[in-house]
Amino acid sequence: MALPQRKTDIGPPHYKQFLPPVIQKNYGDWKYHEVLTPGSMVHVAESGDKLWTVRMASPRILSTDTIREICALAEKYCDGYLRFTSRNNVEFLVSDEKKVAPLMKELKDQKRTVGGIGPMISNVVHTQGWVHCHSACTDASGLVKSMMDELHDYFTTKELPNKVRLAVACCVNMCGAVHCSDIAIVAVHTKMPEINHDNFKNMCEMPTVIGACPTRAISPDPAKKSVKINPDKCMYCGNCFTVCPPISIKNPERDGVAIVVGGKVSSLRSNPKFSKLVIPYISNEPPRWPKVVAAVKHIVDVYAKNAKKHERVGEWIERIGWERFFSLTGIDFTFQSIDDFTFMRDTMRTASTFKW
Amino acid sequence: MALPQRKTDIGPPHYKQFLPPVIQKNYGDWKYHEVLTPGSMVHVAESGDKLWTVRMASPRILSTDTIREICALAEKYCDGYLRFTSRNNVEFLVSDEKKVAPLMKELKDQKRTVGGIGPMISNVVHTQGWVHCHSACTDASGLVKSMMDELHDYFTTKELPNKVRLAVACCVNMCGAVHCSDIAIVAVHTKMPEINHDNFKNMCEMPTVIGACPTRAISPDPAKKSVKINPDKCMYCGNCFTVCPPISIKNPERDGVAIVVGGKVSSLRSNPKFSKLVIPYISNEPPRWPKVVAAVKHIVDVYAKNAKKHERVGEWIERIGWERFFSLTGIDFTFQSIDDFTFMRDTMRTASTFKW
Amino acid sequence: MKKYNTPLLDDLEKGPWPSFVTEMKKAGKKNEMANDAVGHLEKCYSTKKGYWKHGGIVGVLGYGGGVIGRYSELGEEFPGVAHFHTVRLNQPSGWFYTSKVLREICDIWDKYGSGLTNVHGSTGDLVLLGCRTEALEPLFAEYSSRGWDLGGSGSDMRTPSCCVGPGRCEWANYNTLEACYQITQEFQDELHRPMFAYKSKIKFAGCACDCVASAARADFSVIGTWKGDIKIDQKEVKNYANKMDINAEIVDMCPTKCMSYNGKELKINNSECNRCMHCITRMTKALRPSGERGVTICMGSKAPIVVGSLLSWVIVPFMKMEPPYTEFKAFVRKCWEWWDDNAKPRERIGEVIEAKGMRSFLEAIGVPPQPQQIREPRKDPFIFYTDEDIARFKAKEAEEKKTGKYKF
Amino acid sequence: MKKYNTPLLDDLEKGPWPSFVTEMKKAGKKNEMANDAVGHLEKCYSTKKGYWKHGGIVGVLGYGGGVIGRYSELGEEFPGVAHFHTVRLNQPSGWFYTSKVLREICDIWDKYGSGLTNVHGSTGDLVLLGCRTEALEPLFAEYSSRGWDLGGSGSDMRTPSCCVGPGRCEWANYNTLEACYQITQEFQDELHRPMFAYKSKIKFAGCACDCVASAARADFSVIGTWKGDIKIDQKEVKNYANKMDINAEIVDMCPTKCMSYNGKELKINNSECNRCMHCITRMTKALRPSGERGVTICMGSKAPIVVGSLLSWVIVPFMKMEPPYTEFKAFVRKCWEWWDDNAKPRERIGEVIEAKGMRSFLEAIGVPPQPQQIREPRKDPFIFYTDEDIARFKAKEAEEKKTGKYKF
Ligand code: SRM
Ligand code: SRM
Ligand code: SRM
Ligand code: SRM
Ligand code: SF4
Ligand code: SF4
Ligand code: SF4
Ligand code: SF4
Ligand code: SF4
Ligand code: SF4
Ligand code: SF4
Ligand code: SF4
Repeated sequence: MALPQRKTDIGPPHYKQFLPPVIQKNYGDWKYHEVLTPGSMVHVAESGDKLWTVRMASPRILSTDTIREICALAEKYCDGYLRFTSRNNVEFLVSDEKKVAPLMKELKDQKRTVGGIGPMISNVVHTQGWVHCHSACTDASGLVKSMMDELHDYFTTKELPNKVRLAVACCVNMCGAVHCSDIAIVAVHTKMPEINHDNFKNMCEMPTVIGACPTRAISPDPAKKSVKINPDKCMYCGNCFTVCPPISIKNPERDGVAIVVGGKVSSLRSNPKFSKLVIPYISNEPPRWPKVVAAVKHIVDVYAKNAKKHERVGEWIERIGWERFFSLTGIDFTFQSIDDFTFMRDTMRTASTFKW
Repeated sequence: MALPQRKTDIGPPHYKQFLPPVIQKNYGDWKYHEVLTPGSMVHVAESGDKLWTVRMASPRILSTDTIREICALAEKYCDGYLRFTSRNNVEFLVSDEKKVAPLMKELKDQKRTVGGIGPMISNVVHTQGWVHCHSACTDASGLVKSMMDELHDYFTTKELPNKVRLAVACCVNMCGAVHCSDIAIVAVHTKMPEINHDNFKNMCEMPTVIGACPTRAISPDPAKKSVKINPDKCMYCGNCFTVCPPISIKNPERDGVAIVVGGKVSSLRSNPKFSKLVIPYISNEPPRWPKVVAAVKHIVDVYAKNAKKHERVGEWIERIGWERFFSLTGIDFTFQSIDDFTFMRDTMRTASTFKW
Repeated sequence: MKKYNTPLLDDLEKGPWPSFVTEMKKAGKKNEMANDAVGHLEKCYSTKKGYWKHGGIVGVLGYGGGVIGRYSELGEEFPGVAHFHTVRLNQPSGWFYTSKVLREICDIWDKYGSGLTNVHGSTGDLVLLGCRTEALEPLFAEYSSRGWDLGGSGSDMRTPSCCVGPGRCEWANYNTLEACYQITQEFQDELHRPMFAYKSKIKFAGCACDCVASAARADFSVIGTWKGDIKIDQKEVKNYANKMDINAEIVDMCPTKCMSYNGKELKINNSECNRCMHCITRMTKALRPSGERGVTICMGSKAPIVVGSLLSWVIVPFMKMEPPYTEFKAFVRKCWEWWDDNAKPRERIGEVIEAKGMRSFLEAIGVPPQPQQIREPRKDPFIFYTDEDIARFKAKEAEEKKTGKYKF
Repeated sequence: MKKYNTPLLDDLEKGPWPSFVTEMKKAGKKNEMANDAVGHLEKCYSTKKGYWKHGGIVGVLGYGGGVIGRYSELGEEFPGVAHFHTVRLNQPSGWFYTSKVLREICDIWDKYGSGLTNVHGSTGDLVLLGCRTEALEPLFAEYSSRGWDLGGSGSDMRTPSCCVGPGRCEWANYNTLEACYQITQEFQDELHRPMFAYKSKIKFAGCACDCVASAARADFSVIGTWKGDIKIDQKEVKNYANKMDINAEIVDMCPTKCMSYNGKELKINNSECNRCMHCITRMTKALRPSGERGVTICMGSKAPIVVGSLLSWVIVPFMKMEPPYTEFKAFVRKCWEWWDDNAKPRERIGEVIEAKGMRSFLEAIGVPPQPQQIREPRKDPFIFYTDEDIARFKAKEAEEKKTGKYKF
């Protein structure tokens, strides 16, 4: 069959054609909302009109068939209108109150996971991992699945002091949200790259490779017509490997993950915050990464028990102090947690006022 | 007359011989103190013994004759015991309550300035200036005298929300306390140094000069056997001038002073803080620097009116926000106040939450 | 179709959370590529190592972005993933769909690719996961003819995204969906043809909640805000008082301490409010912003490579944000122009601002210095002055001498 | 004696604050050097420019520090200041004197120098302001024979100083005066013979009030603290309640919010107190620290050259500090040794720690990593691991597999 005529630079379709009539009518005129259950909420317009939203978890990797199943549900309960959230959940947009309960019931019958609204753990922002990225030191989807199996109560039923945003990145490029998440996992290499000097000169541009290194660890090795790496400076970021195939850094025994906590994005109460390193290394243990899961669960539990209502993880920690976070969680404090990069001076304590 | 035999490495005399008997007896056993007037306080020992302190301002530059006058007062009222404070005030150490009032009276009769205890402005930590330092872009003593003539009420009688620590430095070396003071003055050059290329090669070491520059603005000028300075990078610190006499940077029309605020050293309530730039430039106007004096006075007044009791200047500003400090004081916000040095990224605002 | 033994992945089909493995297998049942992707992934799991090669440059005619080339080192063992490129489809504003168009997207993808998707990628695109180079052109023809275009990749403007905003949220201070749409349309060339030093991302959030994480992940973080009082409905306050401790949960948590509540009446000293949204979100029926609406434009956020992550910095404290967005478009162009003039390869705009100094950037784009841009003023005395600066200071002093009044 | 016309300086004799000009003139009446210093300074004032030349190296035999060489460009016009070196006399701990010794100091200074002093310099020395090179040896002979030695200058240990501490303060957690004395004595060689890469300063403060500004101005900031509860005298609390608002002034200002006051009883949750001293200083009769005493050692503070000021960083959260200060002395030596091995010329120890990394420093001096040392953990993922680190992590994991219990 002949292909249709291609078009370029048309951009995305206009969203308006995808908005249910109730939204078209009340666009920009919402008055308030109420969270009904962790999986449903209602938005009330100035006009009195109402829109119900039912939120369902998604594994983000979706087969076309599953998308079709979701479409079928939307057709049955929402006149085909649905959306996805910025954390990749599915939202069914229901205009008719009577259809809310049946939808919820059918989702339950289909063993779908409904929740994530309010002070909960919602879906995990994550990355490609071994599924698709050359740079990955772990698999993101597997970590997410393992974590959320353990934490799914916090998605479906159990409230926390505030939203807890989780993220996973499969390398230090940190596609996604690791750098500003309540609790996040970043996969790390821990050993210097190896260089295949024979291939270097054909496959790599020396200045690019040298310039790619954040710590200036790479310098020319004229004898080998290649480069050499200073072991005191390399912190295994993999940037050189990204720009130069003969450099290899993957190492099954050494690659692992680190856990960072205390970041946020919203400006409520306190400014956005970066996540900070608390557990520097856990070995990669597919398929279930049991220690990673246990560590995340443990941090969530300690937070749940100690934070005040509305406090995000980082806000709670800043109130009690990082030294207290380490003592409350029992996490070992290691040299890795002490900043030794560009901004070390702003992270050291400059007062004798700390807690024992 | 023959000189006595010199001794070396004897170190300072042991302080014990200079302690009045009441201190020797109650050493380390003080129970509490009470501020009686801004110029006097009493310390009460566990034993019940008391020590009265009367504090007198000093211009720090003292002639030997004035020191002898101070000694005479100490002899008359304190059995010769006295001390100086870490901010260069004189403290008469009185053991006999009956002598306190007569000492205060005689100080008054001699027109001495008594005060500085409690939530006041105490003496100004300052530096050499034109009196003695080659590096000075202003005179520190003259600035201090001019400021304190205006502010002396806050030394002798008027209370503020908390102590206000002032400092003056005559160049960016900032000998003293400018970098962590409530309100401080630092003198600055504002124009690139000039180089006498003919003298350069005889009088300067090229690597030392190049290495002295914090912003790497200096590079070799092989043609002239000298160096050249990049005008986009030079910020007039004078470091090159310090290590190389043929480089001159003093400029009567351009040298001036900047005002920084909000620093502190103590750890009470909040951690020690650096002072921050609020007024980037005021021309040098000896002998009285009237605009500098007016600016400092103005900031003190706005602080006095707006801060809560016990709040230091920096604590007050951090509570209300820097944008509010600028609007309350009416000080122009200039490009100079935006950090463009190494730590810029930590000083920019990362949230839409500010006050209009 | 090859049948792979996948004990490790199988374990990930258990448990309550929806399983990506189930999805991969489901696609694999009908699709050779997806089937091989499962085997390939099991291999990664069992050897704890990835096998994807460095990306190659692939794409559709006339475009430079939108496709990520991907090849496996194990192409012989797993021929279905020998080529396994991803295609980024530009999502509609706010990720609103109808089942009809989603089905269409699926049908085309089943025809040309693996049947696997990411809905959505973390920049916001609808990501089609795995196809061969020769599929790209027909696939693009089919999608584009039905109104779908590619998103960004490489050194271009990346696919803009936005929060649901006025579509379903009472707090939207501007039309995030329309702004996202119009800006994406305006910069089609920049989106499709990489011509920058590096990527450039724009995200639109309707308020300080920042439901699209713009503050952390966008070179341009466009955050809705207002200039005006928070209106209080005291009757609703009373209702909230029945279910929450207003002093503990709201007043004490207000960052500027500009609220008070005496058990009867809630008061806000609006001039000291920094519009953080805490009180409003917790008492949405009682509290509503009022007055002029617009955005704060923050810039520069990004992931940690090269010298640590950045959060976006306030550049324009307030801008009106209304169609046709002329001011905003001009603003973005000016920023890109300066970036282009100053960036080294692979330098994001935030990094260039840091390297060249905020003044150089602000002067170039014509934005004056304002204390709203900073958290605190500089702490060091290493201050730059131009001759003009000093002349201005001196002129002011001369003026003061005349008037007898200082202007600090 | 030359009579200088000094209209500008004369103006600085007016006003309530004691005048340094009056002091200079007073010395100038009897002393040619001081007299010329006045004329010289008037010249600076009238031309808005200093005339001192770069310092030269002058000093006393066997010493490298303690004297700052100073010459004027205008030696012909003002011969009294052609040479105008300063001598730094090492002050006694806490700046305690008797009139007797002060008079002696004055008499010697009148004999050899300008009669002008700084009591004191901002490092703490008693600074004698202005003498000629040839006066240095006799002057030193006279002072040293009477028990006074020189302080530091150049790349040596600078004159240590301390707060008044147990001499007159109820809050001293250790004997600051004795520590300062003994440490100064211990390191006489380091004080007098510059052999470091740059200066090194030590300041002793008895508590977190830090009355000697150690946190901001010392390579070693030795700050007294305690491990134990704050004892509360509730009767005295009542007295304070009569004159102050305890909730507003104390409880609400407590940084850790570990206090409460119900109008009757003041309570402190001591385990959450960070010992900031606010409550204690405002209610000194009611509140007293108790338990073990010692110091927190912070390191590295300095003025802004080269890349901005530093405040001292917590290195040793707690150390006992008792005569003969063996542990502290050994600690300082270890730090200097590492500094010496690693510093470039004119690099302060704080700068070297920053350049080489805290770990390298802590490992060298044998101090373990502790969360008390940091304000917050690192934010970037650019983490160094040694092979031993990973081996240790793996060993822990193996152990955990055995016990079935994780130790994070
Ligand atoms: C649907 C979604 C927007 C979208 O366009 O897709 C959304 C929707 C709402 N957000 Fe959000 N937020 C959404 C992502 C975010 C994000 C972005 C992220 O997580 O990456 C943030 C910033 C997170 C951060 O700070 O790290 C975010 C921070 C908030 C906050 C601030 C919470 C706080 O106290 O810090 C609120 C206010 C609240 O919770 O009351 C909020 C409130 C809301 C409200 C109540 C707004 C409204 O009136 O409709 C919506 C339902 C709340 C809920 O889910 O609990 N939304 N919200 C996103 C749902 C993601 C999901 O599937 O879970
Ligand atoms: C005499 C002196 C120590 C010395 O060895 O010389 C001293 C003595 C006392 N200080 Fe101090 N401080 C002295 C310099 C300092 C400094 C250092 C400086 O200014 O360079 C500081 C740190 C300043 C800073 O943070 O920038 C200092 C911060 C304090 C504080 C904390 C104030 C605050 O709230 O931040 C207190 C507590 C208080 O005020 O109740 C205090 C309290 C005290 C007490 C009450 C301690 C006591 O019980 O004896 C003493 C009398 C208080 C007064 O003067 O108001 N002292 N005090 C110094 C007098 C300097 C002067 O002449 O004015
Ligand atoms: C697909 C996606 C992850 C995902 O699973 O969702 C992704 C995948 C990749 N990212 Fe990313 N990034 C993705 C969103 C992000 C984000 C999040 C965002 O946009 O909100 C970030 C952090 C924000 C930022 O821009 O800084 C991000 C920061 C990076 C970086 C670091 C950039 C930096 O300036 O620090 C790199 C490195 C690079 O560009 O070489 C990178 C590079 C890559 C590459 C192209 C790596 C490579 O060289 O091949 C990855 C291709 C994976 C693959 O094979 O499919 N990716 N990347 C996301 C794009 C999907 C989409 O279009 O919707
Ligand atoms: C006299 C004194 C100022 C005063 O009027 O009190 C002083 C005077 C000088 N200082 Fe200082 N500094 C003095 C205390 C300080 C302090 C404060 C302190 O010690 O508490 C500092 C800040 C703290 C610090 O150490 O960082 C200080 C930071 C500097 C610096 C910058 C050092 C740095 O690492 O950033 C320099 C520059 C240098 O060393 O070349 C410097 C250099 C100088 C020189 C030697 C400049 C020079 O190259 O000739 C000055 C000699 C002036 C003269 O002709 O007499 N002076 N200097 C202080 C010493 C008196 C004393 O011994 O008691
Ligand atoms: S985080 Fe790294 S490995 Fe993961 S998708 Fe992004 S670039 Fe690839
Ligand atoms: S892995 Fe990173 S730090 Fe190490 S050499 Fe390569 S680019 Fe440099
Ligand atoms: S601040 Fe500068 S000019 Fe003043 S005494 Fe110190 S080095 Fe000299
Ligand atoms: S004045 Fe300072 S910044 Fe300018 S060239 Fe000299 S050393 Fe460098
Ligand atoms: S960012 Fe604000 S306007 Fe947008 S969805 Fe979130 S709460 Fe609503
Ligand atoms: S929006 Fe934030 S700052 Fe404003 S009143 Fe509410 S809580 Fe306070
Ligand atoms: S630092 Fe503490 S112990 Fe020393 S004088 Fe000040 S208040 Fe007293
Ligand atoms: S010392 Fe400071 S932290 Fe401790 S109770 Fe008192 S005010 Fe609170």
